[in-house]
Amino acid sequence: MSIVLEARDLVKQFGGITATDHVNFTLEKGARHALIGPNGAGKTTFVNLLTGVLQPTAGSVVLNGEDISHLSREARVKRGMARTFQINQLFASMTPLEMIALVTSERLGYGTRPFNALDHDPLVLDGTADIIARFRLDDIMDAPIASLPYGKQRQVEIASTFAAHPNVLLLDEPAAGVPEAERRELLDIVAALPPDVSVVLIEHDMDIVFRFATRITVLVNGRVLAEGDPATIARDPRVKEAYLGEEASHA
Amino acid sequence: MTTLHDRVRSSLYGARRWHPVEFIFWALALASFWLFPRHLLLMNEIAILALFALSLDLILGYAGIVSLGHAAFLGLGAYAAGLLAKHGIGDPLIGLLFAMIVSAVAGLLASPLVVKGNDLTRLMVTLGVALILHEVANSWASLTGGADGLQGITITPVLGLFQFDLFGKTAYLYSLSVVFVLFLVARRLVHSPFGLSLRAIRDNVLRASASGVPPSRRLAAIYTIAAAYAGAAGALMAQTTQFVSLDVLDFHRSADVMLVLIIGGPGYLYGGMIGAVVFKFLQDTIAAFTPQYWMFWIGLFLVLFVLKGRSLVHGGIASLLKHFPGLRMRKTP
Amino acid sequence: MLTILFDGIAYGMVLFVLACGLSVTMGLMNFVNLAHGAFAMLGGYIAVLLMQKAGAPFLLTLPAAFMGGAIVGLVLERLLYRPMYGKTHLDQVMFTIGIVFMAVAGADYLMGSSQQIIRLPSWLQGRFEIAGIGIGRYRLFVLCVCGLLAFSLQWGFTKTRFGSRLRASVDDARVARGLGIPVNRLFALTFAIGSGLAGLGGALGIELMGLDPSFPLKFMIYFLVVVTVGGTSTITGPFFAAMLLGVADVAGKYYVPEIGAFIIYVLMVVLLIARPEGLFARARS
Amino acid sequence: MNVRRQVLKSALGLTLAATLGSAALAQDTAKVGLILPMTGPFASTGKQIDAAVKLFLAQNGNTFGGKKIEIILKDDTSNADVTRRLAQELVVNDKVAFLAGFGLTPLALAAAQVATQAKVPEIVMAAATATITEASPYIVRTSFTLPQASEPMADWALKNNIKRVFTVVTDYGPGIDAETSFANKFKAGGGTVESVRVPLRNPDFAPFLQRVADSKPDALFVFVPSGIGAQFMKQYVERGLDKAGIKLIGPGDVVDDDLLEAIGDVALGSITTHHYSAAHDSAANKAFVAAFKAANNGLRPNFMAIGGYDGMRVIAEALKKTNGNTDGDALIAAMKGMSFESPRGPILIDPETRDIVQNIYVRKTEKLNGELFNVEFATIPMVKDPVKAAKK
Repeated sequence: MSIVLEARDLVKQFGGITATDHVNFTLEKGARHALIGPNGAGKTTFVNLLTGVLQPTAGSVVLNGEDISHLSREARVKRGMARTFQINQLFASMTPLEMIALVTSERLGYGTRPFNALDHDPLVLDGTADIIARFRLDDIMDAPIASLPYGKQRQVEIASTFAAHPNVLLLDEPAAGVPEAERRELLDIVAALPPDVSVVLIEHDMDIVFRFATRITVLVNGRVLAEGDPATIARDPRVKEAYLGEEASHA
Repeated sequence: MTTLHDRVRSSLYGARRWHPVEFIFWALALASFWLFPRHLLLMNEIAILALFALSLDLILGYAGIVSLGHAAFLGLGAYAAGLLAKHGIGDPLIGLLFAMIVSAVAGLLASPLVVKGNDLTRLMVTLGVALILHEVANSWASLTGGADGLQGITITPVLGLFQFDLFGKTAYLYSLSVVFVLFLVARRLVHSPFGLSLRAIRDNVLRASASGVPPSRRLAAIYTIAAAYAGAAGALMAQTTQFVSLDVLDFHRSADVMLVLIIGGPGYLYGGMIGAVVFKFLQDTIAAFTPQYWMFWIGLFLVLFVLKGRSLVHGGIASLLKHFPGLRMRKTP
Repeated sequence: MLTILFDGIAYGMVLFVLACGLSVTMGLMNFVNLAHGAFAMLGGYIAVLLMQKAGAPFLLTLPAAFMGGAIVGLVLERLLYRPMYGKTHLDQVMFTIGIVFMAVAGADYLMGSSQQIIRLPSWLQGRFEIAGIGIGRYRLFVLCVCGLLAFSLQWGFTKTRFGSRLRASVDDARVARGLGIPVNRLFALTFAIGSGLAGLGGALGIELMGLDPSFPLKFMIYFLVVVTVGGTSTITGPFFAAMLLGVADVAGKYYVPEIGAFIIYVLMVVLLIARPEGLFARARS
Repeated sequence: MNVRRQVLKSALGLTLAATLGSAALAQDTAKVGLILPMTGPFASTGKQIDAAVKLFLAQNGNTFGGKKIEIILKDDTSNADVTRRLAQELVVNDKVAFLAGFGLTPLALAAAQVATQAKVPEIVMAAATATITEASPYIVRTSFTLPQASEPMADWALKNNIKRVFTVVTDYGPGIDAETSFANKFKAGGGTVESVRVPLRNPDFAPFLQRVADSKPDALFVFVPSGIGAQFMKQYVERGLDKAGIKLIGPGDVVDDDLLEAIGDVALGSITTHHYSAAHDSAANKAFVAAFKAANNGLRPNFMAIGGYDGMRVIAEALKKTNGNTDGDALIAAMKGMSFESPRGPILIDPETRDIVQNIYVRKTEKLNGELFNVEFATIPMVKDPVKAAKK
């Protein structure tokens, strides 16, 4: 299997604190790779480094063989890496349709065309309709995003991310904050992501992790503690101690 | 699938469709020419202010860039058009184009200062730039006439046919035409993929860049375009009055246009125009009552408006607009 | 040369007293108060009225100007400003510009549009020379008063319980509330003190800056420069910013009068580009 | 404050009367559009002129050459764009026969084109930059020009053993006019001049005055708009320039009669050249000052008031000459060469330049009966504007 995304010796320091400590990470094509670890382990920081929200102190990020460490966020999106956020980041004034049409037109490189009409372009229409159908948003596509329930907003978040047609998708706690009733639908959507898309999943919920993941990396205190397939990780005593132990003490 | 495809298309089309109210609005603007022949000069000022507010709407209403110094571009445009006319090229359309180019270049140069930074920094930087330009215009008296204003502007007839007259007939029709054309362009612009990406940046920069939108470049682009629009307003001002004074760069211009846009409501293009009508009408009425102290009343109006009246006024406009999908009012950033 | 430095520092001191209240309130409530100058103008007019109508001695008018600014600040904060805290910066800007307009027109109506003139007591008039440096008595007086004020403010801000609570609230109002600090009351008090200081600055500044109804507009930019350059979380930041501004302004006008008027604006824009968070602000992650 | 209210009330009354009466009396009235800054930093100019115009009509009746004069007062807030629109509206909608007022140079210039296009005489009652009358053939000035007032100062200074002068002027049209005309004349006479210009919105004169102090000239030549004269004078004294023996000289704006009391004793001893002083010793002036004070709660008329007063007289005399013909060209022709004895002394409207020719007086600020006045002690008779004279 080929490697689509790689982090090499990634370091991030905030003042005196090292949030990411020489992390090496590889994502294989088509993988469902879970990133787990206790609170404050540096998972979101790591994703922010991958996607360019933060600039690393040292180390590099390689996407499809290209060093993207110094590229802007949007340039990384253009190269096929998209993400969701732990807390929904949506366009409050838009409808789901508009948001998805926007991402689609950006994917097609239409964003610099000041005089095009969105509804005139078959590619935009096809792409948008495709995402709306795939994520079953047709009944809410004209409602203002701000008026939707949280679970639906989460769905829009993932759908709009997917509209960028990523080959690497980073999902930061996709089920966080979603009520139990709407959770199922959301997880079905995640499960239905096409197999050629490689997914990095940050998740706390071990049920979800073990249901989806083909590979798991455990981060503790900014360092990679362990990496392997789910069965290996589940057996690893260090993981149990560092991670599950903390879970236990929380409970 | 075809049905969804069609629904998507009609939904996207609905957002940019012309509504009858819009036709009525422009018809009224034209009809005013015959309805209020005594007030053509005032109406000309309204049209120019509306264009200036439209320019601010492009950056504030659509891209979320606050500015306390938008008069910088108005003034640049006015001086550019005025100087061109003074030095022999009196054709209004060439002057208009020249002013827009000059202001656009200035906007492009200034854009790095505003695309980064938070609201407060933007407010200060824009204010500072406008004040600097004001000082430049004041000090560079050999070019601008300094505090005495730019004299000796002669504008040739529009298209070689319509001479600017004392009644303001040509002035109003000329300004209104320019405003209308630029409005059409702006309308097209905000409903394009580019316009949508501006709203994305305004709503959420983080998500915008995660959706592949490069915020800095898009903001720089719209800032440049808005500067050109403000420059056009300045050119209209210089050409229809055949005079440019230092006042075009004054702070109160920037404050007024902000007020105008806020009155009408940002983010749906008509806000600035409605606001311009309301503002000038208020100014004229109040100034007739108490010439000395109209500033007090406009201040009171502002305070009450922000404290209470906004939801009232905008609630009214919004509920009116609810029936017109193309004119949805956007929330201010 | 040293005389210019001295003049600049005196000028900067007044600017500091005028603007420091603004910087703290801006930091505390993240509230953009463009109307700060109106409180300064109020203080100035109180001093003028007391001296002209009641024949009060100059020194007595200073505390009166402080109290006037503080009381009006307290009342306005409670009645008008408080609902504005949650609103956007844009709304706050519009709102406070409205207040400025009202203050300008109101002052014009009540006091007339001309420059106000006060007569200083004779011991504050004139100047003397020390080692070749010409020192205006009044400027020395201003320097002492404002220096003392700056010193006690810094002390109050860093050493007292009030100060530490204030600093905690500026850092993070939500956390401070959680810790049981009465942020609203703290803010009302700070606002009152800030407005009072503005009033005092307005009274002190009549001799140096003049006083007419356009005062709040004319000096708005100066205050904002002090605050944006100095940052909003300390006393020392605005203090040094005000000194810098005062000296740069005076020295610029002395040495290169041709471009003297530009210096303050250019300084501001350059500093804002270089340090958008303010010259002395702590880095925030 | 009472004055203010009264002025406001009467202004409103007049405007109202004007609009109501306009339709019925269109045939026999000649309207005068009076555009003045009634608000803002130059409101005192507006007040003085407005009061003087009213006084003239009250004293002389309002019918001249068979036409009843009607004043339409408009406030341009000293904003040139507003001036321009008001002028245009007055011409187009109110069909005024005269435009008058104009507190500042940019305001007068803003209306010039309207005057030309509409062929309506524009009577400039205050603005004082030399070039104004060249902006339109319909402009007539009844105030003064700064070179007119400044050049004689140079002569006086040279004669009185002043060799080195430092000029401090406000950086706009009139200030630059004052500086250049004075400096040229003074240098031509063998003196040396250093100059600095102060920005119009300048809060603090300290750095500029410090330069003067460091340079130790024989005299300080100053022009600032009258409103900020007081501020300037105080800082001049505070900086000890008076004690250092640096004389204060200049055109009379800085010791404006209207503000002289407020400036106080610091003004004592200033030597200025100007065309009008409330202390001018003539029967006509005494009557004028007394009447003006009586009508305005004791307000002392200043050089703005005299410009407004004589401006009205020029309008009235022109109407008499044309027998009520309000054709602009006829009126201008009637005004050219007009001369009469004003409270300020004899004046003449130069038939070539339409600018005013008048005596310039050298005055010293002194205390008379406990009040400060600019007491005239020398006269330079019938001075023409030197800038336009030099161009010929």
